Amino acid sequence: MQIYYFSWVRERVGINNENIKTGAKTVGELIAELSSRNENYSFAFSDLKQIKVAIDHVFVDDFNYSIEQAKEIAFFPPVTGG
Amino acid sequence: MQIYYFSWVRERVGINNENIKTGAKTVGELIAELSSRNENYSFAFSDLKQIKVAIDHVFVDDFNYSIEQAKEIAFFPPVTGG
Amino acid sequence: MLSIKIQENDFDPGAIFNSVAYNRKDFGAKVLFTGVVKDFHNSNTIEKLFIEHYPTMAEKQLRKICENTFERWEIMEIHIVHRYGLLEPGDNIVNLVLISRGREEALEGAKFIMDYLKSEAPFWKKEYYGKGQAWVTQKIKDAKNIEVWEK
Amino acid sequence: MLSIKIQENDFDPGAIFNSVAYNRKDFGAKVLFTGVVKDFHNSNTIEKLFIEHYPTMAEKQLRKICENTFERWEIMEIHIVHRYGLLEPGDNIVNLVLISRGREEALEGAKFIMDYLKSEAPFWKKEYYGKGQAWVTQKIKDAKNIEVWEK
Repeated sequence: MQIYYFSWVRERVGINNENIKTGAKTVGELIAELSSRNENYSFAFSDLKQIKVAIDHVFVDDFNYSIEQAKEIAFFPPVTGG
Repeated sequence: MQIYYFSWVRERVGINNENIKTGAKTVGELIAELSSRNENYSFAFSDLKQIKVAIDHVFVDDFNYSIEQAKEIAFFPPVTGG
Repeated sequence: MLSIKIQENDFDPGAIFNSVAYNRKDFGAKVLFTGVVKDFHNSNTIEKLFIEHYPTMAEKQLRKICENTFERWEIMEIHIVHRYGLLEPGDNIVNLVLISRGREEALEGAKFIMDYLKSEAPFWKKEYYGKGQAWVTQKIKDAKNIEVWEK
Repeated sequence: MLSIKIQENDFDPGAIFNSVAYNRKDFGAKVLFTGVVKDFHNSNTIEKLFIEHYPTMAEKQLRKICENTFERWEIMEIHIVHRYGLLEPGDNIVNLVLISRGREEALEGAKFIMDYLKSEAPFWKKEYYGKGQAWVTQKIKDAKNIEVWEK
């Protein structure tokens, strides 16, 4: 499973993307697993109201959403383009 | 007093503009006076719902509006520019 | 800044757009609306479009509409060109450029100006078909648009 | 017709506008919105603006937004360019051109696309000041704009 980070989530985590193997079944479980790794990850995910999630390029609003079919998951703050 | 006609009002009246002397005191009286001249004018002013009036380049909604200070009065249908 | 031109000659929408606020860096949004002669209207094929106007009043009305726009939104510049005379399908009729800090002011302002122009600026269109010709009648919708703004 | 470009290079808004629908005569309204880097924001002087994006998803989201626009209004063409990378005040960020028969569809469509782009297209801005830097935070108003359209 490929994980992407953007904007300040990327800066806090310290990497653009990574390939991981996880037993997490939902978005929330994956975030908990990543947050437990170290301070960078826990800082990046410290305010979940500011975290947007996309699974295979589609926004997912619910942290209970299953990631079992996911190939690519992205974490980032609310968008500010345009 | 200078009178201007535009669009199909101009076509029906048959002239672009004319300088007149009138005893009419209101827009309505002026229209009545002009309409009584001949068929062209009466045809032009036959449907007053379709007639817009501007006195000195300002729209006037009320046919009772005084024309005693007016220098330039224009008659035309609802506008269709843009 | 306000610029209003009423002219018979054609204009270049893209060139006007690029020239507006060329040296400014204090705006975030720039909007262009261009009205163009359509090749048909109410299922009639249009060969020519004649635009008549009331010169002095047309300029005054456009100025008044723009002043109301400046009062209503934080818009920094408005540039209008409106043509008159005999045009053909594909020809430019009207050009409106606005700049503002945020996108909403410029987009709302453009709608406001075009709505008022359509119902308060003394221009009239006459369409020439293969056979016959007709003055364009004002759309009920165009009168309604103004009512919404007046509320 | 739909064209979406996400690129680092600059673009020429006026030239793009003029090239869209160059040979068509069946539209009456053509709208251009260009977003530009402002020289200050929240009273900070901006020296540089960095735009980051999520390439695959950005294109998919813009396409989805445009498809929804085509469903909602009778709009004939949409052309979008969005830049990423390091920009300066006065630089172009985003360019949107729409054509339609009437003026309302194109103006409403432009607002719709920009509102959704602002809240659903994965681009992020970081401002560089004389001292320091900060990621731009999403405006509450931008989230609210979407709610209005969803009703």
